[in-house]
Amino acid sequence: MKNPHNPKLQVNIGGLVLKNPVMTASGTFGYGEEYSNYIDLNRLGALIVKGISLERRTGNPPHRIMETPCGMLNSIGLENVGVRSFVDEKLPFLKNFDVPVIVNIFGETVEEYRRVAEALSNAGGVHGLEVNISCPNVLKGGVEFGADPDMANKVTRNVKSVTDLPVMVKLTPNVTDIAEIAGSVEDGGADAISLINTLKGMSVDIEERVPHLKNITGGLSGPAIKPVALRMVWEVVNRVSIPVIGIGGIMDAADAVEFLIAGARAIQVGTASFVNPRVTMDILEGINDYLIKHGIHDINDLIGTLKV
Amino acid sequence: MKNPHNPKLQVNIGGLVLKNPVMTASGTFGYGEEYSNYIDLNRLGALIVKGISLERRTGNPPHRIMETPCGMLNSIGLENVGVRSFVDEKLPFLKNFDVPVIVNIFGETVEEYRRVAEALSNAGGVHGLEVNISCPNVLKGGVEFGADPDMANKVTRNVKSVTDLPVMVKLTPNVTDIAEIAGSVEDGGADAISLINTLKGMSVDIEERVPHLKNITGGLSGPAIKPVALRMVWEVVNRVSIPVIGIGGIMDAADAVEFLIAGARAIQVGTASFVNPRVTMDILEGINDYLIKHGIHDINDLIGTLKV
Amino acid sequence: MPHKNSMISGRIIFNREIVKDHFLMSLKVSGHFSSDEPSFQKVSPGQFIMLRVKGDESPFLGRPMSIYSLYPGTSGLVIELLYRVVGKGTHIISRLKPDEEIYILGPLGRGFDIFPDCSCVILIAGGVGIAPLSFLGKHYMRDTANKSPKIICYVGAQRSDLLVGLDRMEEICSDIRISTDDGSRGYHGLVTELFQKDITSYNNSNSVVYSCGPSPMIKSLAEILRNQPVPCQVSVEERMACGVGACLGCAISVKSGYRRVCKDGPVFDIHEIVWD
Amino acid sequence: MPHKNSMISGRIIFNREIVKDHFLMSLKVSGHFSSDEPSFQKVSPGQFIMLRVKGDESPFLGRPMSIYSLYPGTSGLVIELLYRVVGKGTHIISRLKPDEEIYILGPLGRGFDIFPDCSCVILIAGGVGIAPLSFLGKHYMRDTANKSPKIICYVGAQRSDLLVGLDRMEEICSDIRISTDDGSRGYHGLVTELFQKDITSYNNSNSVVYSCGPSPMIKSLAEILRNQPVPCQVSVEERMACGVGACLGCAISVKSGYRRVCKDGPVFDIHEIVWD
Ligand SMILES: Cc1cc2nc3c(=O)[nH]c(=O)nc-3n(C[C@H](O)[C@H](O)[C@H](O)COP(=O)(O)OP(=O)(O)OC[C@H]3O[C@@H](n4cnc5c(N)ncnc54)[C@H](O)[C@@H]3O)c2cc1C
Ligand SMILES: Cc1cc2nc3c(=O)[nH]c(=O)nc-3n(C[C@H](O)[C@H](O)[C@H](O)COP(=O)(O)OP(=O)(O)OC[C@H]3O[C@@H](n4cnc5c(N)ncnc54)[C@H](O)[C@@H]3O)c2cc1C
Ligand SMILES: Cc1cc2nc3c(=O)[nH]c(=O)nc-3n(C[C@H](O)[C@H](O)[C@H](O)COP(=O)(O)O)c2cc1C
Ligand SMILES: Cc1cc2nc3c(=O)[nH]c(=O)nc-3n(C[C@H](O)[C@H](O)[C@H](O)COP(=O)(O)O)c2cc1C
Ligand code: FES
Ligand code: FES
Repeated sequence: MKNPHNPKLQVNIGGLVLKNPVMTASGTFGYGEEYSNYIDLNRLGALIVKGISLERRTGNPPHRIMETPCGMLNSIGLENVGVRSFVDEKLPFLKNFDVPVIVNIFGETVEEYRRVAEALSNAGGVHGLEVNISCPNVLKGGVEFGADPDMANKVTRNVKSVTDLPVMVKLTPNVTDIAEIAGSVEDGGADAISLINTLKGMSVDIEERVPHLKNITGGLSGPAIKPVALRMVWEVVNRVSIPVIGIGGIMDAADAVEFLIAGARAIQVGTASFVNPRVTMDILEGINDYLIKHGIHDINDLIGTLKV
Repeated sequence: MKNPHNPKLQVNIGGLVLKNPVMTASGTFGYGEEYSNYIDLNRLGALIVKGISLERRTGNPPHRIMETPCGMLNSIGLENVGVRSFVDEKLPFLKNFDVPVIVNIFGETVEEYRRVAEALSNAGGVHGLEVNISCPNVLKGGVEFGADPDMANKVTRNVKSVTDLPVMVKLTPNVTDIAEIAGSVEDGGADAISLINTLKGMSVDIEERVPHLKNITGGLSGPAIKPVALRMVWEVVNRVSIPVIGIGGIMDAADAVEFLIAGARAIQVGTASFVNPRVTMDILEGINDYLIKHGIHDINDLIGTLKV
Repeated sequence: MPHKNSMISGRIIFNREIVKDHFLMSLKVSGHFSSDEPSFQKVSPGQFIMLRVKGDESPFLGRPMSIYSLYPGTSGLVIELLYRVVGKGTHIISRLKPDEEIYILGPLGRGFDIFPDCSCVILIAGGVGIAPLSFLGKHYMRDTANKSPKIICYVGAQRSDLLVGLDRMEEICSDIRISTDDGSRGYHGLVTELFQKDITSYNNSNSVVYSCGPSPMIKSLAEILRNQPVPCQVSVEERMACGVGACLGCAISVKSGYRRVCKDGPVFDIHEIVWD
Repeated sequence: MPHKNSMISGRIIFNREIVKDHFLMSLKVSGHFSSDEPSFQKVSPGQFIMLRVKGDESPFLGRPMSIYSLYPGTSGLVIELLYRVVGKGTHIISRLKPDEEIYILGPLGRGFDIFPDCSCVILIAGGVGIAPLSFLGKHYMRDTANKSPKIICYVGAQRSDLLVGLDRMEEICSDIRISTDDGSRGYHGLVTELFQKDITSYNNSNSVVYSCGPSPMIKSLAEILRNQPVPCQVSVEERMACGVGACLGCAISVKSGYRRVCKDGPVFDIHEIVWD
């Protein structure tokens, strides 16, 4: 990126300025360490780590994943080290890099969300929070927070009330009206919205006649879900005025550009990193090439330019 | 199927007895004629024709389709000849065959649904109705009937009140709680439930910066959606006691068997027919082979045998 | 469990790049045809086939390709296709090697109407649009051998090095007129302009015009011929899923409403088409 | 737009079926390694790679394969894999021809621990599980050349015609003991039973056991060795997505909780594993 004629790639996500719009999606990039040998983490727009909860979680029993047509199912069960160990053991490593670290957080109660947010805001070295509301609400009989506009709003307000960090709320696609949820999250004070999380799916082993996942169902990710993700990003962009981050099946720069044109201010790369650990760098370079080829000097001149 | 040792493939769908569980999905098999040169229609468990409305519909302007990873988007716009011409011009051809004809119906008002159902019940040569409730309700500002449990229930009751034909109601997957919709449809008197219809999606031409579909969004079908379809079939099977018909991304016999094991009493093949006009016959033979290989004498002994 | 598949396959005889990004593929048709399904025994120029790479979910849908030529080979029929690599599907197809198999569906669609009594056949080709017109031209030579009409071909391309299919056209046509967008060969400009210059020299009553090429070209040809009584048939393109008229995905807007390019076309009367 | 891809490719030297459904693939490793990423310059037996077919969405995920052998070739490193076709991915991989390229990621995971002072190395292989053990055996021959330990190998297969990798094992082992489920060759029964008969003849204090094969086999071996002090390391399998420890998809249950087969394994102390 030496060339002065290179396009400007900088984007602003609710106060958080990113050197480029390419982030890693939570749960698909571990705690950053796992990929630090494969790519230069400093080149990422932002690094989003695995979802963190108040207490350590051991996750679901195996099998946890299965391949599907153009995608995969996972039921990791939000395994993570818990916020304490994250701050003590994982965060220090990330402080060696010059990349914004965004922590994906979740809880089973509003209170849990609030306390994780608090802990991370005081930790230092955390540049933003991404609130995963596709988590089952134990008090509400396990319905996802993200499926209920009021709950989504409440979680957002509570997290915002305890942190000064930019807060992006990550939506679940398993809802009837994504724009409605987005609206109530915006009303709750979110600085940005990211979507989509995984689509709930299932697959069956016809020889054993058991589900391929021990948990029976899991989250579908990968190129298979890209059209749904793009549609939901489009619907949300048309509803809210805060920045939207596009996620879902992005495998190359062309996919990323689709989301940007549809109005996403930035994008996250998830499952693609599994099949190519360096894919984020390929996407970054591909976006740059696209802008040059089309004579676009600032990526913000591309964002939201879909002609309809 | 001469061999006496061949497994029994017959299934009963809410009073409608099918010689085998392999049906064609609405909108993917035209009016039957289009594929009659490629396969012996008499070998199908049932033939479901393109969705029929009260009046003829011209459909959406092109482009209407686009390929996506492991699937496709369509926004045909429910183009059809209308119930009158269907009965006069399309049905006679189908009467030459010994295959149950199920007509997929839709309307923009409950009254329209009711009148189409009436017209078809009196036509003769129609063996069942499949009610597509993923149609926008004009009186309710275009929300899909299928997204609202009460509306879904109301449409079902109204159709049932005017016909003696077996009525299956086809659900849209673009909802938060598919089981709830299924429950209210069962309460409405449905004889069976079929799912899923297409997932709402979108795709963008990054060179022209326009949506690939003139209609902007369209319905996603094909293997990409199979895991979502299977999960929803599973959720519905666990909720209702009427027969469930599995639809979504079925490309071969193995896919079909996944749905049967999950509890689907029969399956529908959609997009797969586009890539292979004879695929329904391949699937039928493949299911037969699977049953023989596993020593299952009656397909009903396979249905719903998922071990969890 | 063995994945059964009853599709017809074609075995690739050769598949070579003849001009930058333009490939000539020769296929031997094998597999069983059910008696009443469309058969390659009778194919009319302008008809097409759907190509699908074997045992592969990507590209997912078949790719429509006009029949460039078709003749009985030593063992079974031989089909030739002339195609340009534009995206993912054609790229993958272009990598297929001799002896590899590919699924084919066809012949599909309604081909060009033949006017046996016409004395002058005018072919207007843009890029690979020359494929079906070349097949059509050969057909006119054969069918109307006794009183064979004069066959004139206008061929347009971006640059001289992107001109394809001229060799065969020369065997067919009494006259070939070339245009290139950059003037690197023949007339400097659009092929439709070149044709327009000559138009008065043709006798509308006994001539017929056929064309195939990019939409903008067909559209300007429609303009040029608006008030001309000469019959003109064009082969158009639209994205397809089924290729057999079942999905209604390949709609094109004509005066009387929407038509299916795969079934009612791909050949249409140019004056029927509604341009947006 | 050109789809950039920075993955490392291996070029296939050969990929041939050596026993029904069992293939031996030889790969030349090309492509750039970033300095600090895992490199094939130092590989330990038991490590694996992820294979992914090029430019293809199906199969979508990489396929983990143990390194069967690795040596410097005329131009770059040569990696050999021994694999069995069980499903879609391995089927597609088995169709790759010489000179074709395939993406590879690795070397990955924690290999077998080497016990330099042990005097007796016992390898227990089930089916293609022989691959990493064969690599390990060679390693013991080389590394401890001076006071090379006795290497004994137990090899189990369903039928005699499904035995693979014996040729190389013979070069490595002083003693090979074969069992087949159907008795068509060697001991009639499970390889673990065969081993159990001999167990008393081994001196636990200076022996070490390594095993790789189907889970039921590993499980019964765990039973057999429960109260034996002899160290036993096994290479286990679980579905994988990332292969680098990031997705947590390949969890295996051990006494202390869940571990990642790709990163904390694939080699584990057999007594650590919790069977359900
Ligand atoms: C009746 C008919 C005959 C044709 N004959 C020829 C021929 O002889 N030679 C030739 O080079 N091309 C021909 N085409 C165009 C050819 O089908 C497309 O170039 C090809 O489908 C592009 O596929 P792709 O994956 O490379 O491009 P992509 O852009 O990656 O394809 C994406 C999707 O759009 C569809 N698509 C893209 N462009 C076209 C197009 N122009 N027409 C129809 N569908 C398209 C593809 O089939 C695919 O479903 C014909 C098209 C039609 C409809
Ligand atoms: C560390 C490790 C080393 C291995 N080494 C070898 C080897 O040297 N030789 C060999 O033949 N096989 C080896 N395997 C097993 C091999 O990875 C599987 O046989 C292969 O992934 C099957 O893919 P498929 O598409 O043919 O089967 P499918 O059943 O179609 O695969 C479906 C999905 O399940 C996964 N899967 C299926 N079976 C296994 C399995 N046993 N282990 C892990 N994932 C599986 C696939 O990777 C894919 O994601 C190894 C597995 C692991 C984990
Ligand atoms: C293995 C795996 C683990 C994931 N874990 C999380 C998580 O902890 N928190 C979260 O918000 N999303 C999680 N996701 C969802 C991804 O961040 C992303 O939203 C989704 O995978 C869609 O993007 P993709 O298609 O690019 O993968 C996970 C996805 C996968 C595949
Ligand atoms: C081109 C096309 C047209 C369709 N038209 C209808 C329709 O008229 N009525 C309906 O209920 N479903 C319609 N569907 C949905 C299919 O019947 C089916 O539910 C869906 O495609 C999922 O199955 P599949 O993945 O096997 O295609 C259509 C699907 C396609 C692809
Ligand atoms: S492609 Fe299906 S109707 Fe033309
Ligand atoms: S495969 Fe991703 S952690 Fe092991």
